[in-house]
Amino acid sequence: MPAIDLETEDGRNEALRRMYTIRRFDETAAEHFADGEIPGFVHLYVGEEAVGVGACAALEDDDYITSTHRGHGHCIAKGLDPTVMMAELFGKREGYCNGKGGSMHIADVDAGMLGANGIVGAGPPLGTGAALTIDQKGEDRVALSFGGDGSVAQGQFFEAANLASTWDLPVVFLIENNQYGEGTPVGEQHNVDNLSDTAAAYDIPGITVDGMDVVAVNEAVAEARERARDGEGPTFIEAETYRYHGHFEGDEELYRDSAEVEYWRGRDPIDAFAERLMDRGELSEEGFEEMKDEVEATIEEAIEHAHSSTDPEPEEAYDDMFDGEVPDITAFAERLRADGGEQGGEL
Amino acid sequence: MPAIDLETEDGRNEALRRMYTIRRFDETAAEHFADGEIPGFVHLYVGEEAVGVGACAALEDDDYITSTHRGHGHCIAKGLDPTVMMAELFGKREGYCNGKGGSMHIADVDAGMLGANGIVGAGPPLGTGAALTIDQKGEDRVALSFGGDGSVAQGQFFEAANLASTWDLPVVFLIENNQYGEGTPVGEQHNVDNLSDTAAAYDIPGITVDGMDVVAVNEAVAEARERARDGEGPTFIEAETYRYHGHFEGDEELYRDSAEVEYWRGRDPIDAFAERLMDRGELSEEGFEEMKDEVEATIEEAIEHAHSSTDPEPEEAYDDMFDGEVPDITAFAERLRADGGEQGGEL
Amino acid sequence: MASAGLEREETQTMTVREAIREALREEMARDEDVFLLGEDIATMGGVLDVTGDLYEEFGRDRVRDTPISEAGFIGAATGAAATGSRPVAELMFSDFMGVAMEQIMNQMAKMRYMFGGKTEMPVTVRTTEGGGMGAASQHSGTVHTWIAHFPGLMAVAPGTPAAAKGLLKSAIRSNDPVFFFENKMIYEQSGEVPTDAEFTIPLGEANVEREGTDVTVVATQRLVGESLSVAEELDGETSVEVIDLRSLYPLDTDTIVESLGKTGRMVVADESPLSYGVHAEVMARAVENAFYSLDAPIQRVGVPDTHMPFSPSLEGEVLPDGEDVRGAIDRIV
Amino acid sequence: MASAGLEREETQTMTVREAIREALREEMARDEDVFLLGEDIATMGGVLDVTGDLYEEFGRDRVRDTPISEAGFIGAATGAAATGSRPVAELMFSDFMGVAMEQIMNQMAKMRYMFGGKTEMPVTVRTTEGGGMGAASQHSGTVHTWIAHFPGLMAVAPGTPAAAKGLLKSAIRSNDPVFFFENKMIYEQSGEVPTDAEFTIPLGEANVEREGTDVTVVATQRLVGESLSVAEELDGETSVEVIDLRSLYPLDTDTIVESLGKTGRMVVADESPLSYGVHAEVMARAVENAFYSLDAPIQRVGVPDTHMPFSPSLEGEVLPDGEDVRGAIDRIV
Ligand SMILES: Cc1ncc(C[n+]2csc(CCOP(=O)(O)OP(=O)(O)O)c2C)c(N)n1
Ligand SMILES: Cc1ncc(C[n+]2csc(CCOP(=O)(O)OP(=O)(O)O)c2C)c(N)n1
Ligand SMILES: [Mg+2]
Ligand SMILES: [Mg+2]
Repeated sequence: MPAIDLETEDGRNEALRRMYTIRRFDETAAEHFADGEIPGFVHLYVGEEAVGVGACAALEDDDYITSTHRGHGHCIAKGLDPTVMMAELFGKREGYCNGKGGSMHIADVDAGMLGANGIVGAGPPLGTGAALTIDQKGEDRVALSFGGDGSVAQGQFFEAANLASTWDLPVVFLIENNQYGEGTPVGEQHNVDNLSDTAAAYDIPGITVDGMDVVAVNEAVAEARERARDGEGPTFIEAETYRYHGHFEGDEELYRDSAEVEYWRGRDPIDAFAERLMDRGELSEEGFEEMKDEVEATIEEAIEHAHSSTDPEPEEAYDDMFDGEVPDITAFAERLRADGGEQGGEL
Repeated sequence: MPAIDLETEDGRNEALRRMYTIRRFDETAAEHFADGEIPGFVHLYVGEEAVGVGACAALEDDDYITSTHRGHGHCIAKGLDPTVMMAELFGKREGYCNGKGGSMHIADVDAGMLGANGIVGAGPPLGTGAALTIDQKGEDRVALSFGGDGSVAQGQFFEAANLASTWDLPVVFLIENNQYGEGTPVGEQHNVDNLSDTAAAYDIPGITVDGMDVVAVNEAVAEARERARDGEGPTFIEAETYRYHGHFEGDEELYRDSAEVEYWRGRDPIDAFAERLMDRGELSEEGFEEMKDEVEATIEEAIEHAHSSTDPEPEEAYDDMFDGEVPDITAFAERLRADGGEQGGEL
Repeated sequence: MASAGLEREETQTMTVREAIREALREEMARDEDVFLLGEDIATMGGVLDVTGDLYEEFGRDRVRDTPISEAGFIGAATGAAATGSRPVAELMFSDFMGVAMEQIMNQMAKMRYMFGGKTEMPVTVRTTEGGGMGAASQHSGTVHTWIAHFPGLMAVAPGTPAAAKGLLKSAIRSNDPVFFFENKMIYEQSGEVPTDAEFTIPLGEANVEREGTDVTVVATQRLVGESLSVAEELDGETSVEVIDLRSLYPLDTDTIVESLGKTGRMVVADESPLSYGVHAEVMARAVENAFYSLDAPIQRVGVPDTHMPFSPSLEGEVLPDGEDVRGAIDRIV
Repeated sequence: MASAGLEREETQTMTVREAIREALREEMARDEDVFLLGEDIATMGGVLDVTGDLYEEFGRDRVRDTPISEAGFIGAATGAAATGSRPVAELMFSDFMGVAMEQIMNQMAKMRYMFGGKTEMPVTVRTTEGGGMGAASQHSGTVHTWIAHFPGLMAVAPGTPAAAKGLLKSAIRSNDPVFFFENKMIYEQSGEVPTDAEFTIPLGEANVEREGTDVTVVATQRLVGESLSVAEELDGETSVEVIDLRSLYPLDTDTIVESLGKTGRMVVADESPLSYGVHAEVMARAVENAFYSLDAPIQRVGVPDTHMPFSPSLEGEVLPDGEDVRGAIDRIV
């Protein structure tokens, strides 16, 4: 059973809710980043919601995903809890990674979410590895790896896709072509017309879909999932989309003009889908407002929770390096904390 | 002017001679390897001569090539001296690398030969780099990178080809599909029917030619060279060929049967080309015998020279690490050579 | 069941190569989640013949030939380990590590920590190191210091068949990523190896292979055997304690310090390039923890910051051996 | 023209970022073969704004934005260097080095040697290191020990604006591959920098930034400034000599030994993970060359073998700083 069945009215409403949750989660994160409450870098998914939600809706609950530096949307789409995510963004012990990961490394392995990833192109080998476990154990599930248009220029993406296609592993490669890798337009990173043309290098299906249309993405992924499960190997899906914000918060966006941004905003995936549901009589104006209020409450709660969460104790920095305690780390930590009296080099 | 003009009778005879020189160079190297005179590994080009010669004939003298672990054929095709090559195989100071490189690292940068290479897939980034120099300086030359079928599975090949095609750099990628990467058939390394199908990933021309036909290879490379020079970017050429020997000398060849080897030997590139020249009346039986004798003499001379060459002095091991002397290396070398009297840690 | 208990156990004489293959065989038989992947490890049995007949025994799903894609298959091993498998990857030569380094450094080594401890990473990477075969600069490197230095990875580099077997089994059973470095010149070296399928050697324990009182030689891999020969030669003249370091990370500071307490003098012999090599860390641990025991400057034996040259006359010059160990002992005893 | 001559030269106050950009600008103006390539260094001026306006000044052929392909463009830089160009590649974060490691270790570092000296390799790789920004484990690493350890590569890691400018110019002019490590927390740190376009600092020379007689602090990058502050604080109480190591390879043993001759005590402060880090080699050189000068165990300050955690409370714990340097001094003085 797909995580969210877009063939049902409830499913379609739930998809809309998820998209809107992503939107508000990220817009809110941007505010608190600007306020200095969120450390490090944040890369927002605003504008791309239809891709993550369309894709994850087609997966089943025990399928795996790998993600990217722009991972909040994938997390929420996969069903992770915005409250626990926000705590992680704030660097709190109550976050998914106990504050060790932050925005770029949110993970919930038990929920099949193998981590946001700060390295462009690193997800596909991991997704291929998850698919290898599935293949080894004869499990009935699949893996899906998200990647950006920029990631298609990474050799490790190529190696993973070649391996997966040669071994017919149950994995789907979903490329979010948001037109830029940081400030570099996709045309300056690749020579192909469509990134899905690169699928020919693995002799796997390669398709390009409208990434602003949650249904289109969903259908493509559902079909690819079917192929994967049937032992026919991977599919390369390119979803054309756009990020409304800069590459990261603080980006001056010198590389694009506002007309382009406006054009894409005019194709907003949430507005478009809400309209569609309204046209079909599956959603009323009031229903949408109510949904928005509920989402708002969820996000507010997440922020409140983040504020009331605790900072990790400094000593926790030494945990989680290995399965057990390693004497080297313990010794170094102790020595660094030793006061002036201690000499080291004891007889 | 191409290094060897296959449109002329002289050129065709020279191409035959080069192919036969490669054949005899490598067969002779095999014997001396078996005798224990050549250290390390040797990977022979026997059977693949038409590829190297057809390709390098189409290049001009100041074009660059990068090579592979199976590099002897590329060297001879590019015009390197078999005598100096053999001295290198024997680890002698008179060799191309003064004995530091051996079979896998023969190089002659001044002759445009940027090195045999022990790393599968490492040549294309270097060839792309040479093409970048050409582009930066506005020079009228090109680079050609040889690679094996196995190298197409390397991410660095992909990255280089994507970079070269995006920047329209003057480089040609020539893949020698000899059906195996070590003991693994090409079908277990890739999912595509023809390796040249992968060219679609860069939107560059990809063609498959008969690698046992020196003229076919030559024409393909000549055309690709033209494109490269005209600023139209790289071409991917797959040449279908076969190695008669094992992957390296000593390989038990458990992965293939003799019928397959016999089939390919029946398509021998040297025999076929000699026959063609004879049919055209450009070569007589006697002429071919004479050519063979001359080649034989060259190779014998190479062996004699290798035998009479000198082993490098041990201290030479410390040279050539950097442009100048580095005190760290000098100090370590001195200390290791210091006799018992010396203490180190002097006051 | 550490090797200290050796004398009480049933043993069999075998080579390092056989010991490694045996460890793989036993762990694959013991645990279905263990599988092997790498280049030419199945039909060919590995270029240096380590996996041998395991493909015939366990079949294609458990012994997988990969395309020549180290980033791809080591990355896949990482992803597989995070999802419940226990892969053992063979990286044909450690010189090829660069191809896979991104997955090693940023995924395999970091996932557990970045995720707040919420994943296991039970992956083993076996790889070959070292000069001595005339294989030239790109097939003769000793890169284990890189792995030993990088947080989140364990590194072992055994010098004897028993250590090879016991450590590889521990590596495979470990829930952490462990790199298992095989020196290619000792595959044929033989010794007594416990046959008990439950024999393992804990990661992070060095072993005193020979006791002595005048000088400590801390050695790794091929240099363990060479140092033992030197100790033999010097018997009666100088009493040499020889330690097989075995684990590079975690590093067994205690055994080193204890030995220095007896001898006060130390030689560190490892095939890494000298600058920033394994030697330096062993020295640092000694200085930090046994400074007042030191009677003479610690000496190191390794490659003097060159690559491995091809010609035997050159390779012999830079490749450390027993003679170099002996020279180093002579300088301080 | 070493920085020793600083006082005689015209200087200008500038930040480390400006000093680096100035060095690039001057060398590009001086030599047509010099060009820059990397991700988002042109239109965006670099994610950390180092290349800034150089694209506007020199145009697309001299300042090239690449696809996100570190193996591809660092490999291309290697091939370009072997054929007569003088590329300066920007690797956005040193954490991404793994992607390009094969080309670095087997091509860039080895070509000259394998070819018997018959090629030059005038390539510079600039990259950013270090924690302190909350950028978490994959964007905060300090990996310079890897490069310093690997034969055939030079590694520099300046701690001041003047060192940044002088060393980068030397790196670009060098016919050897040089890695230039920029700590991201000191881009805004300012100081006096010679304006003479011929000002350079030789690779392989450390610099005594402050003289002292009780203890030597050998520091790198951000920790140079922090150590100078500590020295200032302790003024009158303990006389601290502070050395900016600057070059990791070649390593200036002489300056370290000379300082130890005066002080007999040493702290090594570098942001590498401690095990097998830069510290250990500095200690090894001291033990090998100044053993009889040592009055106390050498202390090291670095990251205690963890990755960089995200949360500020955790990052602050493992990130070495002046307080840690002071603690180390206290332990031995
Ligand atoms: C291997 C690697 N190189 C460079 C970077 C720096 N970087 C982070 S995001 C990014 C752009 C990625 O573009 P794309 O894949 O299209 O994803 P998007 O940001 O557009 O979602 C770059 C270059 C990185 N994180 N990893
Ligand atoms: C990166 C890397 N991985 C593995 C190897 C080991 N290796 C050497 S040659 C070879 C097979 C290469 O196959 P192919 O590219 O088809 O060339 P061929 O030997 O058939 O000419 C392998 C796997 C290597 N040298 N480099
Ligand atoms: Mg993008
Ligand atoms: Mg092949």
